[in-house]
Formats: sequence, C-alpha cells, structure tokens
Amino acid sequence: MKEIHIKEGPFLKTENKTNNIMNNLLIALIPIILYSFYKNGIVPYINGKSTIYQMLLPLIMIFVSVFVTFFTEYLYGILIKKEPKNIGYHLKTKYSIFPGLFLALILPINTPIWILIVGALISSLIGKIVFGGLGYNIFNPALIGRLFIITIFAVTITNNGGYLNSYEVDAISKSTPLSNYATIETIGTYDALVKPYGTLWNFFFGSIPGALGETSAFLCILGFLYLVYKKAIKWRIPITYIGTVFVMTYIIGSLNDATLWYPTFQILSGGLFFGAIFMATDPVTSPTTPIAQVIYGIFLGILTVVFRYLTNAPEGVLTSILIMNMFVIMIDRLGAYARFGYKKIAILVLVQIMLILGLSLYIAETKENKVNVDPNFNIISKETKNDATTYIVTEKGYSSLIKAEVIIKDSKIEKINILEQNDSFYSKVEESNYVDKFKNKSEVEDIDTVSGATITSTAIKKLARNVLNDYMG
Amino acid sequence: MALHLPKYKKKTLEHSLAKYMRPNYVYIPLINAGDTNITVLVQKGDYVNKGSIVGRRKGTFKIPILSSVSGIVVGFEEHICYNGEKVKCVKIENDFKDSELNVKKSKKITDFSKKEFLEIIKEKGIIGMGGAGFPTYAKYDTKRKINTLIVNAVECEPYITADQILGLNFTEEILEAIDAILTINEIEECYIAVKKNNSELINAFNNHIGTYLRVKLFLVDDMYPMGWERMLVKKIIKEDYDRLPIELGVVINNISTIYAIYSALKYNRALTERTVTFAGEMLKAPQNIVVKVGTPVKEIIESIEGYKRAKDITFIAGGPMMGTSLPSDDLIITPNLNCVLVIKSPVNELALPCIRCGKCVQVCPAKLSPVIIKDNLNNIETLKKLNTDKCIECGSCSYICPSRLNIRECVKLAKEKIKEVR
Amino acid sequence: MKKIWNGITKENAIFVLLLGLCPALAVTTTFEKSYVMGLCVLVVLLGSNFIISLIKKIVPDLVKIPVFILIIGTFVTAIEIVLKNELPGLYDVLSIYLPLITVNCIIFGRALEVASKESVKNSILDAIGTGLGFTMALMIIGLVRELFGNNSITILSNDGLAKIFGQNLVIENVLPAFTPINIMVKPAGAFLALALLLAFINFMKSRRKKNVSN
Amino acid sequence: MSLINIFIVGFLTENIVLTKFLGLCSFLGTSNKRKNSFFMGTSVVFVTVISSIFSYLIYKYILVPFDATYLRTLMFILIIACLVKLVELFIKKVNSTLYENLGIYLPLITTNCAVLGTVLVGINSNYNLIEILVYSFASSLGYLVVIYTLSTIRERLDNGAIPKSFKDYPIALIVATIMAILFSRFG
Repeated sequence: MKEIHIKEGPFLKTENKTNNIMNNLLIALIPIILYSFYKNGIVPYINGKSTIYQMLLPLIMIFVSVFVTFFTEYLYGILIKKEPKNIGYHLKTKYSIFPGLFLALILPINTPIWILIVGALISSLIGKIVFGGLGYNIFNPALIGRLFIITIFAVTITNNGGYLNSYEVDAISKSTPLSNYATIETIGTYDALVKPYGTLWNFFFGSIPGALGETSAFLCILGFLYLVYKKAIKWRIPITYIGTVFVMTYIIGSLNDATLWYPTFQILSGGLFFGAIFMATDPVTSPTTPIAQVIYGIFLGILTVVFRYLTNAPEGVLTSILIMNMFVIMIDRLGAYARFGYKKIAILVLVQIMLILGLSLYIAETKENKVNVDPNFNIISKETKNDATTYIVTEKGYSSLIKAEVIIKDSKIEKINILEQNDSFYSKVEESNYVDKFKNKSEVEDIDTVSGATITSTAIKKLARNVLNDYMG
Repeated sequence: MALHLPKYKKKTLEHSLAKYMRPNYVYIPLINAGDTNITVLVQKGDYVNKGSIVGRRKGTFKIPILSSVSGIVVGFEEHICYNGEKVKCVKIENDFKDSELNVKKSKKITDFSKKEFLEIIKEKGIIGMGGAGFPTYAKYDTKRKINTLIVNAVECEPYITADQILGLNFTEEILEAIDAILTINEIEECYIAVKKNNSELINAFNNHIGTYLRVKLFLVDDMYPMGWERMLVKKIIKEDYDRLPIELGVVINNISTIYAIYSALKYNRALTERTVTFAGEMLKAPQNIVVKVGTPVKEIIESIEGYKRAKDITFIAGGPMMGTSLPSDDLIITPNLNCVLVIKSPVNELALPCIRCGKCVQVCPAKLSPVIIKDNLNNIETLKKLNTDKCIECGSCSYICPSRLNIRECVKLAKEKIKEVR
Repeated sequence: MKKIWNGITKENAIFVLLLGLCPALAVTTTFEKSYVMGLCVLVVLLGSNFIISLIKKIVPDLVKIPVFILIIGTFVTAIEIVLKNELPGLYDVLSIYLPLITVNCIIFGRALEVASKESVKNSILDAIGTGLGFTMALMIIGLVRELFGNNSITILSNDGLAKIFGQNLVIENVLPAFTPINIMVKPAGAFLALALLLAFINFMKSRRKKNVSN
Repeated sequence: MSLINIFIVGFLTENIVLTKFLGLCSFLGTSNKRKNSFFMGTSVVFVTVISSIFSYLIYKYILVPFDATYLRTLMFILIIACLVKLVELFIKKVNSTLYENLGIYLPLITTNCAVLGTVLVGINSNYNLIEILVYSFASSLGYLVVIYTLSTIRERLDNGAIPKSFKDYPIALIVATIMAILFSRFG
C-alpha cells in the first residue's frame, strides 16, 4: 500500500538557511580579525615592543571571549534545557560564538583577560539567555557586555593602558582619535585632529589607535559588500546611519569653514563603520521592514552626533545602537503600517529632518571654532616691561584653580611657572616638568597632555593658548 | 518585491500532450469555487449525456455542474477534491459512447451577441481554470465598459506546464477565441502575459499574432507570483484596483479558460476536459495529459507507469507553492485543478527561532510584514491595521525563511482570528 | 503572631506583593538609609492602621480615599517635622522620598484591605508584620547594594543617627581587595539587584514546589 | 537655566522612573499591555501638568505667605486627588470609550508616586511658573515614553523562551536596568 505523508506549507524552500547567513557573516569578519591581529599583534612584535604573548593577545582575546559565550550557552542548554550534548547541535542552533566574537572586536587591546571573561559572561547571560536565547533578545548582546564593562571597569582598563597597543604608545602617543577630539572643545582643526595620526588614508585603512577590530573602515566596507552580495545583511541600516552622520558633520564642518575632510574624519573615527555595518545590523535586534530600517539608521546617526558633541562619552556609536534597540519594536510596527499609508511615517521623517538640521545648526553654533572666551580662564594682571609681558592668570584645573605666571617674549612663551594649585594629579605634571615643554613656543596645539594627568595638563595647555591668543590680540 | 524560483519545467515539456479519455467510472464533484451547496438534478439510474447538467450551484452564481461522459448514474460517493476535503460526487458509469446533445456546426464564432455569449459560457459551465474556479460569465456580465482583456499565460508556479503546452498546441484557436471575445464584448485591446524567458510560447504566438491587430504580447519578468491577478494588472495597467479588476475596466482570464470558451463557442461543447500536468520526481513518466473532469487521478497515474517507489511520498493537488498535500491519491479531477505533484516527502528540518532577518517582509507580493503579524498574533486590532486579510497565501514568505519557519501558517492563523471577530 | 510571620514572609511587601518599590530602590544606597526609611514606614503604617481601624465604621464610602490620605498624610508630615529638627542631615538625604511615603502603595493598600475591614487588634498586628517585612526587605537590598557598591556598611553615619547614639559605626572594605562595582550604587544597580533577587525567589519557590510535588 | 535644559533634565538625565525611581508600582503593573501603558502614560501627563500648575499657585500664594510650608505634601495630595476625580467626571461625560480604557487607571494615579514626585521636585527646585510647566511636562513625558517603550518590549518578551524564574517582573526589571544605564549616559 502506498505510504503517503501529509506535509505542510510550500514544498520548495530556499537553500539560503540561517546557517549560511551566519557563515557568510563569519567570512566577512575574517579579514577584520586578521588585520587586528596584524596591527595589534605583529607590528608591535616586529618593532620589538611586545613579547610573544602580547603578539598573540588579539587572537587569545577573541578565542577566550568566543569560548566563554559559547560555553555559557552550551552549559545553559544542557543543564537547564536538557538539550543534546553534541557540540554541532549547539553550534547550529545557538550561534553563541557571535556575541563573544563581536565583544572581543570592540574592546581595547589592553583589557585585562578577567574583565573580558566577565564581559563575555554578562553579554551571554544578561544579553541573550535571560531574554530567551537566539531570536528573542532585544539588545545586541555584545554591546550589553561592552556597556557593562564601560560602566564598571572603565577605570581599570585605562590604567592598564587603554586603547593604545605597545607600538602605538611611542609612535603616536595620543589616545584614540575620538578621545583626543573630546579634549578639544571646539570643532577642531585638521592638524589637531588628523595630523597626529597621519593622513585620512590611515583612518581609512585603520592604522589608527582604536578597539581591536573597529579601526579599519576599508575592511568593514569589504565585508559589507560581500554580505550585500550574499544577501545576508540589512544594507539600508549602515547606509542611512553613516549617511546621516556624514550629512550632519558636513553641515557642522562647513559652517565652521572646515572642508570635506571634517565629515570624512568624523565617520572614519570612533568605530562608526564597524558599528554601523556589523553591530547595528544584527538581524535579531534591528527592524525588519525596509522603511523602519531607514528610520532606525537615521535616528542612529542623529544620536551618535549628539553623543559625540553634546556629551563627553566618546562611545557614541555603542550607546546610540543600544538606545535605538529599545525602540526597534515600535518603529518596526510603524514601518509595517507605512507600507499601506504614509501618514504616520511622514510625521516621523519630518521630525527626523528637523532634528538633523536643528541639531547640526545648534552644534555648529555652540562649538564655534573661533576663539571662544574660555569661561574658567581669567587674567589677573598683565604688565609689559621692555620687550617681555608677564601675565598672572588662573585656569580651572582638575580639582582646583591653577594660578600661573606666563612671560611672553617676542610673541613666544619665555617661561611658565605655576604659582598656586592643589590638583591631586599635579605631581605627575611636575615630575615630567611639563611646564618646560612650553618654552619659546608660539603655538601650543601639538604639545601633548601628560597621560595620567590629562585634565591638569590640558588646563595648563589651555592657559598657555589663551594667553597667546590674548597676546596676539 | 517578488521571488525568483527554480522552474523544474523541462521534464514535463519533453513529453508531448497525451490523452486519457476512457475512464470506466467518473465521479463529478458537486463543488464550484469551494462552494458545495449545490442542487442535485439527477438520481440513481438516470441516463446522462456528455455535457448534460448534473447539478446547479445555489446562490448568486447559478453555474451548472456538467457530466463529462455519457452513461448511467450509479450513485453518490465522497472523494477528495483539490482543496483536500471530501466532496460528494455523482458516480456515472461510462458507456464510452460520448454521445452529446445538439452538437451543431455553429456559425462563425465572432457573430454571437453579447447576451448569447454570456448564456453559452454560463450554460457550458466555463469557470476560471487558473486555480480559483470563479464562474467566467460573471466577469463579462457587467454594465461597466471593459477596455482591456488580459490573458494570463504566466504560469509562475514551478512544475506546472499545462497552460504552456496548451498554448503551444492550440495557438490559432486561442487567438481566434480572443478575437471573438474582443469583438463580442467591444474590448479595445488584449494583452497576453507571457514570461520573458518562455521563448517557445512567445515564438508560437508571434508567428500568428500578426493577423490580430488588437492583441499584443506583454512580456513579464520571471518572478513568483507574477501570475497573481493584482500583480499582473499593476504591471500592465500600472494602476491598483480595490477589490475586483473590473473597477479599472479590466478582465483577466487564464489561457486554458480562453480555450474552453473557444470550444464552447465553436463546437457548443461544455467544459468537460482539461490539460493537467502530472509532475514530480516520484512519477516514472511526468507529462501533461488531457483528462475528463471527474476521472480519479489514481487511474491516470497507473496509466502512465505509476510511482517510482511506493514509500515516503507526498501527494500534492496543485503546484508546490500553493498546492495542498493530500492524505491519499484518491483525488478527482476538477476543472480548476491544473497540476498533480508527487514528490519525495520533504524531511522536516529543525526549525530555528526567527532571527528577524526581514526577508519575508521584502519578498511578500501583497506588501505585508509576516514577521510583524507573527509578533502580534493575539492583538486583533493590530492585525487588522496590518491588512492581514490581503494575504494571498502564495507561500513566498515560507519559501524564503532561512530558519525554515512556516510563517504562512502564522499569517493564515491571523486571518482566521480576524474572520472570527468580524 | 502567625499574622506577623506571614506579613514578613508569605505576603512580604516587596518580594511577593511587589508594592512600595518606589522608595525601596531609591533610598537603599546605604544600609542606614534603608532601615531608617523602613522604620518610618513602619511607624506610619502602625499609626494609620490604628486610626483607620478605629474610625472605619463612621467614614462614608464615597469619602473613604481622601480621608485615608489625610490620616496617612498627617502622620508623614509629623515624621517630616521630627526628622527635620532632629536629624537634618538624614532629612536632606531622604529629601522627597519621605513625603512620598503617603503615596506609598503598601500603606494605602494595607489601609484599604486590612484596616478598614478587620478588628483593631488584627490591623495593628498586620501593620507590624507588613512594616517589619518591608523594613527587612529594604535592609537586605540596602546591604547588597552597599556591600557591592562601595564595599562598606554604614550603620550609624555621622550626619545621620550618630548624633543620637553618639559614635558613628561605618565598617569599611568589608570584602578585602574587592574593587567596588559602582553601578550597584547607581539607579541601574538597584533595578539589577531587585531583578536578581526576585528571580532567585521565583527559582526557590519553583524548586520547593517541585520537591513538594514529586 | 534655559527651558531646553530643564526639558532635557526632566526628560533624560533626571528621568522620573529610571533615575528617581518614582512611579515604579504602576510602571511595572501596567506595562504589560501596550494599550494599558499608553492610556496610563497619557493620563499621568495630563494630571501631572495640571496639578503641578495648581500646586505651584497654591504653594506660592497661600502656603508661603502663611508660612505653612510643612503642609505642602498634604495640599498637593489633595489637589491631585480632586483633579483625578474631576478628570474622571470630565472624560465620563465627553466620550465613554475613552473612559472605558482610562477608567481603571485614573484612581491609580492618586497613589502614583511619579505624579506627586514630579510636583514635589518641581516645587523644591523653586522654578517659576513656566519652568514648572516645562519641567512637569518633560518629566511626565519621560514617564510616558519609558513606560510605553517597556510595554512594547514586554509584549514581545512574554514568549515561552524566557527562563521560568525570570518571567514577568524580573525580565522587565532587567530591561529597566539597561534603560537606566543608557539614560544615565546622556548626563
């Protein structure tokens, strides 16, 4: 007798299964992993700046992080959900290696391993398992791990050396482009922002300090094109995200007569490309309808610009993605309605356009490049004897007011000596007799701050710059 | 917006159009377009001719149900129909005489009046043969001006080649019928929608189309579900209608329906046979066969050397995308069944949780968002706002879903929930 | 006595009924503030339950809610004044959470359910039970948050109760060489602490039910 | 402080629910269904703004002159209670469907700490009338946005996959934790 089974639904299925999508994602990430190993591992080793362990550190970090997130979900699956024990099953149904992989790639090179493990545990437990595993989490698990690491261990990481690997500490000796940008209150000039790291090409190819995998925009674009070709990515999100940041920073830049280099600098720094292409498009936590993806991308851009300019948190990309993850469900539903009637969505798009213009103008105006009067700088006395003018000035330091005497001779700083201060980190400034660095300098932009006493040294630098500006009239 | 599917059409086209005209018993199903309240006009023991009335549908569309053979009514039995349900059928023993009443050599088919035209295609039981089985006369019976006729020869479902092989073998007759319909109903123009890469059909039409000025070919790209009425009208007329294409003065007919109209007008013959594709890797000789309505499919399959092996089969009435899987091969041919598909039972793969990749949203031809519908299954208000009732259950979303979720079932469930509430 | 016990465990205000969370999370940054807030709530609860259970017959239904609010309000204002003069330091620290006790869901809930229905004795017992339960819960959360937050347990801080008891008792770095997780002190930590505590309680409850069932 | 700053403080940095912990009972209680939380949120905005204006007027022109500032808590509570009664009657007359949805929440607002909290904070930081208006609107809008977002998330979270002991409140609190950290980064 014929054995006929009733089956359900369409009897043809595409070959492009979730497994293929995830494998493609992995393939797109491989160049980035290799480059981060090259930049943070091999280059310092060749220049004799790091040991074998430090050379392999990037790979070790990635391996440890991947292992922890995989093992947590594996244990949870076996002990609580009584799932089969073979590894293959877990690899195929949980894809738990990706939170670990992404977390490692967005962490600074000098993150102590135990912090990495804690971060991986948090991103796996709080980021994914508590919400119900693959497909149910609301926030991007890797970013949750990174967020908790920032809020809890930010200080320990910076003390351990922060973002710079051993080669970069001597070669460039500045912090990442964005945290260096944070010290400059204004829009910033080309040579203040870009020159210390070489040209914009360095930014593009990623030979700038930054998190493990975040820096190379070129490889991110390569990965993006591969994923678009394989139809494994929501391409609308990165394009609208980077586009909005570019547009807003272009408006801000052009209002302060900074040409096209300024928006390019802004999008190439701060891990925007990696964030936009790999973190914001994590399928589970991003919108599904095309219109919602566009709106999601634009809001991400707006939030990132707000974070970069109006708050002092350099991790703009990370926080804006997480914030937008909260609203994905709402926007997605609006996106689904919008496929039939444009009323509701039109209002939202209008609000976005107003936000983009409004914020850019507001930022451009408040972050004026012209010498704005530094509120906490004032000149107590100023006398000119024969050809030297001595200033007694005060500037707000880390925890106290710094009073200093500055002698200017034929428009160069002759001498600076600090009269009064009780900044807690002042001892560091004194040891490196930082003050002598200003000797016969007519321009202070390229004097670096003292690591470990950034705020105090920046205050002295501001003090000198304001005196020079005042002297130049 | 639409899906690119593998075609699997070569195998059945290699075989020429066969015939299976001599079933011993015929079971005429008392159903039309899913509606089974039909008045039965015959009892056991009556003698019926080929094409004579066996029942008539109650309600607005009073379309007759006709017998496809001459013989004696033996009784009534229940058999499975295309939608998978058991339907009451009139069992007629075939006396192989095929005697037909008043088959007259009718006059030139273009000089029927509109009223006569409507009368004939109603009495001869002409219904849509694309799949819905909607009575054709109702499409033409309208006060509104019809300015375009679209002949749907797209056949976008894989495996099915019935329309194509019909078009290849009876090209002149079809064009003649189109011309007749255009003159009778004063329709200005007619588009025959054919797939771009269906070169044989295009060539077949091109060498005959010259003589008919009002008939033009319209090439559509090879996407699924391009054969869907709404999508075809949008493509050709560039406008969208609310509920019925007649609002834009457009009538759409499947190419097989046109051929049925032709044989009704020309030979005054009822819709009692149709070409059905028998396809699928589990059939020894997949091919197209002209069969009589009411013939049991089991008999036909045995006549074409049957199944490759009898184990682990899935028997589908209709195409792979919109067809329904039946519990047994006790299926009866009805006018709107265009394909019988016999394949190896697909192994049910491990369904992963939905990773919200958004592919089903991009691929839905009715612009719905299946994943959002799946999320709001217990919120009727949102389901209504998401226009869930517009879903045509074409299966594109389940096809494309990388996590192998049968998302069409979710949307179907949502549709039922809305119906319950209304 | 049984009533008090189930006020603490079975119907614990915070962990079971999930009422009165507002002050519970805001104020429990230090151990001292937690138990002070707990005691204030206990006092108000006692007072209001007592008065309400006395006058429950003569109060017409329509005006019930405003009258109850007035009673609770007077008690809270009384405490505010006492704290303002005696311990101004603590008064500023508790700032707006002290007056908010009037709107606290437990007191109002208890007032409606228990005080206006049962006898005077029961409502007082219940007030003690719920009050103690609330204070205990607050103390646990306060302990957890302060311990992990800045690795210390302040029992009598100098601008707080030390004024009355003379010497201040603050135990520093209870866990040796433990870098404090500062988010525990911040609001987010409170949410996290409560979430984990509730999950733990659910887990214990489901395990106990499983042992009972099989 | 310019009005925009007040708005940002009220809405983001000092969000009434995520940083000040007020209104948690209703925050957790009504945020399981989208519709409930939306109506709850709007009614809170409505009542907060009006009651903070009245409270400000009464505080400025009655309590301060008569030096009875310690009575402010009582006065504000009564204002809120009467206002809620008023709003209830008003909506009942205007349209009954809205009343059906809103009816159950209005009495809840009287015991909602967010409303009284906003009013108290507004008065304590001695803003003038316009600033009070902006602050109360901002903070209650913050309440609405947070509770509505959480309800959309919670609606999707009540699937079968969440570990049993984290069902309902604990998972909502974890989402609130993440929201609190994110909102604090705006500061």
